[in-house]
Amino acid sequence: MLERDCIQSRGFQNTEKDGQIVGFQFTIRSLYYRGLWLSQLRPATVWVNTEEFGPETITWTIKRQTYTHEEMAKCGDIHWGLLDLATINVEKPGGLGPGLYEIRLSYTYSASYLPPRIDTLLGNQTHVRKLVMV
Amino acid sequence: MLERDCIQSRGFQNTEKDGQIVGFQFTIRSLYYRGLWLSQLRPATVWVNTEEFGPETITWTIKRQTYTHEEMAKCGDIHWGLLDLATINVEKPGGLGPGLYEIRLSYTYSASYLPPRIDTLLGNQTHVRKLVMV
Amino acid sequence: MRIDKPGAKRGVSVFSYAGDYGVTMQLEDILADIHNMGARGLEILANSHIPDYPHPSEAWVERWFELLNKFDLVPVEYGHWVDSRLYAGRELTTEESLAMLVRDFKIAHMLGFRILRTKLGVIDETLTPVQNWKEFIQAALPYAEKYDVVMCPEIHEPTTLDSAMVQEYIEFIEQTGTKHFGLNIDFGIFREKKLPKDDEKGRPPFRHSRPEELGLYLPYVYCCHAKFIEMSDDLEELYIPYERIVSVLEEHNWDGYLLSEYEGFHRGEPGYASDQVRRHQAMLKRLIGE
Amino acid sequence: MRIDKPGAKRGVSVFSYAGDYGVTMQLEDILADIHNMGARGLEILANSHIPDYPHPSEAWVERWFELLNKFDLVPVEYGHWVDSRLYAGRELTTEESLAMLVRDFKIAHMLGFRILRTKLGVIDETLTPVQNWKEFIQAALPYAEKYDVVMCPEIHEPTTLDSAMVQEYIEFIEQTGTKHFGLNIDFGIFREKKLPKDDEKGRPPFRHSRPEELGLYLPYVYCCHAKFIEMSDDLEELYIPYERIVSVLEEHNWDGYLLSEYEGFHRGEPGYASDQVRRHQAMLKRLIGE
Ligand SMILES: [Mn+2]
Ligand SMILES: [Mn+2]
Repeated sequence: MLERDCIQSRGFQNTEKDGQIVGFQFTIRSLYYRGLWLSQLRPATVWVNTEEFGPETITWTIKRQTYTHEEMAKCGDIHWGLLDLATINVEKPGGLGPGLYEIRLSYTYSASYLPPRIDTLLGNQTHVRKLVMV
Repeated sequence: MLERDCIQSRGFQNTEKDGQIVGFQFTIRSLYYRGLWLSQLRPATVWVNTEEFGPETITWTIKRQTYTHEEMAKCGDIHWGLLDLATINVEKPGGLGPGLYEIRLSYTYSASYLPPRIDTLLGNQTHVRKLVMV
Repeated sequence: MRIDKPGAKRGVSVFSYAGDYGVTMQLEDILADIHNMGARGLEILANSHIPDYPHPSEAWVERWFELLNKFDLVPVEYGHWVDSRLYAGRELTTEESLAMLVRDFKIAHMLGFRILRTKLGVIDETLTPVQNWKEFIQAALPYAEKYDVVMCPEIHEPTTLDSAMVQEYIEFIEQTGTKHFGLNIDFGIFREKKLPKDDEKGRPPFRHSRPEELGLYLPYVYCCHAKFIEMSDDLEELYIPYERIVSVLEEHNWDGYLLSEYEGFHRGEPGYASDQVRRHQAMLKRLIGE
Repeated sequence: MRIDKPGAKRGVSVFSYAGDYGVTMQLEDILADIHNMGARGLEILANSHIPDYPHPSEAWVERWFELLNKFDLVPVEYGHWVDSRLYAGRELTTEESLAMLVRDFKIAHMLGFRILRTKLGVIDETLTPVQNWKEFIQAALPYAEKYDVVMCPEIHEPTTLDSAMVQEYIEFIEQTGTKHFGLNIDFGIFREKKLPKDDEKGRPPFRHSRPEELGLYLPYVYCCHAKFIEMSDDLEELYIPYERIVSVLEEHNWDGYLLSEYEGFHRGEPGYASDQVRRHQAMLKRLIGE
C-alpha cells in the first residue's frame, strides 16, 4: 500500500553513478485523483531544508523509465497512475549525509475539464515531509 | 485491507434463517498484536444503543466456522489471526431496522507471558462504533 | 445473468473512495464495501482505477470479471476524458481527440461497460466545451457503435439545465439521431445551499437547476451521478433535494443507475467516505424502495 | 548466498509495525521498508505474521522466500509462545507445552529461521516462568536439534540480568550443555528513564540493569531486541543507553543481529513506527559502523 502523503518515506536514498554519489532520490504518489499523463505535468522544484533544486536538476522515473521535464512534456500517452510510485531524482554531487531532512516538492499540472484558470492552481500546494537518510 | 477500528463497518447486516430475520451480525478484527487462540477468549457482550446482548445470545464465526463461547473455550488449536475477520452474530428476532446505531463490544482474553493479573485487564476497553444498517 | 428490474437502481462511483484508494483500500475492498451496502451498479474512472492504464494487463482484466462476479456488481459507467490541454500551449486536434476517445471505447467495451462519462475539455468558467467537440464526437460515432458504447458528457455545476450547452448537446442528438451520445446528470446541479467554493474569485454567481426541470431531459439521460455533500445521522442529504429528484425520476419512469458520488468535506479521512456512501445508499433505498 | 560478516548486524522486528500491519501495510510493504533502511535481519512473530497460522499454505511459504530474496533479507528470529494459560482455570501440561513447541519448530525450520524467541508462560510480576519449564524444554531439546533451532526466552523488563531467573536459565544451559537453548536480551532492561507504566499499581519497583553487566551473559545470547521508546530528530534514543550497550557488544566481539523493536508512544499512528524504526536504524548504523 502507499503512504497517505505525496512524499513517501520509502525510497529516500542517495544515487550512485560509476561508484560516485551523484545525488539523491525519493518517491511520490499522485494525490490527483485520476493520475496524470506525463505531458500534463509542469516542471517540479525541490527544496531540502533551505537548499533549492530547480527543474533542470531533476528527472522523474515512472514505470521504470527516466525522463527530463522536456521529455515528459512530449509524452501524452504515458500515464502516471495512482498506484505507480514516481521517483524524483535530484542532482547533487556527494548526495546527502545521514540525518533528518525537510523535503519539499512543488509542481502543477493542467486539467482540461476545469476552467483554464485552474491549471496554475491545481496541485500548487507544496508537498512537505521530513525524511531520514540512513 | 482492514479498517483500523476493531469493529468494521463492512459486514453489518441482518441475518436470516429459513426466510426469517433472526438477528444481526458485524465483523471485527483483533487489535491484540498476535491474535488469539480461541480458548484464550472470554465471553463477549454486545450493546446496540442501550440494549444489551449477553454472551448466551452471541456466536463467533472465524475461518468459516461458527462457535458458541462454550465451544471456543475448548479450541486451543484454532487461531484467530490478525488478517482474519471474525463475525459476531447476535440473536435478535426481527433484526435491526435501517438506520444508524451505536454498537459496543467487550471481551477479554488471557496472555500467559504477562503477569496473571493482566488477564482481566487486556482488551477490557469497550470497542465502540457507529454503524449504518442499510 | 440476473435481469435488472426497470426503474431507478442503486450504484456507487469508486471515485467516492479517492481518499482511501491505494492507501487503506484496494479495489477489492471498495467493491466488497459497495456490495455490502446492497448496491449493484458500479462506476470506475479509467485513469484512476485501471492499473497500467491505458494498457491493462490480461491478468488484471481477468481479475476484474472475477471481482464483478464475486460481488455481484454490474459495470455501469466508465469515466474517461478528452484531455484537450494535454500538451502545454495548444489544444488537441480533432484527430488526436478522436484517438483518445477510441482508445477508451476499446477498454470500456473489454471491461463490460456501455455507458461512458465522457469529460470534454472546457474553455471557460461555465464549462463550455472546446470548439471542435462536435467534429470529434461526430467522427467517434461509428466507433461508438462498433464498440457499443454511449458517450455522455456530465452536466455538472455550475452548468444548469437551461444552459446553451445542454441545448446544443440535445440538438446534436436530435440532428444526428444517434443512440451513442447522451447525458449524465450530476445531481450537484440541484444543490440549493451554497458551499464555500461558490464564493471563490473567478466563479460565476451561484445558480442551480430545479429537479422539476429534469423531466424534459430524461429521455437523453443514460446515467446519473447521485452527487452528495453530507449525510446526516438521520440519513438525510443536507444540500441536495433528493426526494424531489427521485419523484421526477419515478414520474417519468426513468430507468437507470444512480451512482453515489461523495464529494464532501472529509474526503481525505480514512473510512469517512465509506460511512457517508453507506448512509447515502440507505437513503436511496428508502426513496426508491429497494 | 551472501556470508554475513561477524559482529553486530542490523535487523528489524516486524512487531514494530503492529499499528500498520493489515491496515496500511501488507507484509510486503513492511519488508520493502526494512530493506530500504539497509537492514538485513528479520524477526517475525509466528502468530502475528503467518497467515493461517499454525497451518500456513504452501503458496504462502513460497511467497515468503520470494519476498526474502526480493528484499535481500535474512530470517533471523521467529517469535512464538508457550501459552500456559491457554485454557481457563488450568495450566498447560508438560506434554501440551511440548506439543506447542514442536509445532513451532517445524514451521520456523520450514521458513528458514534458526533462532526462536520462545515466550514462556509466567506466574508473577517479575515474569518468573511456569514451574514445569525445565521439564518441557528438556523434552523439546531433541526436537530442537532435529529442526535445528535454538529456543531463547526473552530477558525483558522488569526482569534484570542479576535475577534468579536468568541464573537458572544459564545453569540449565551449562548443566545440559545444550546448543539449543539460549537468551534473547531485550534492551528495555537497560532503560534508565521511567515510563508512566513503571508507576502502575501491582508493578515491582523500577529497576534496570547496566550495559556493563551484559558481557558475562553474551556467550548465551543468540539475538537481541534492540528495544527503543523514542528517537529524537538528532537520531538519538532518549531512554536507553545505546552507546554503552554497543561498546560492550564490540568489546566482546558479539556476533549477531540487533532487531529494532519499536515500543513507543505512537504505535497506533500510521507511518509513525516506520519513521521511528528508520531513525533507529540510522543510529545503529552510526554506532556499529554499517
Ligand atoms: Mn460527478
Ligand atoms: Mn522485546
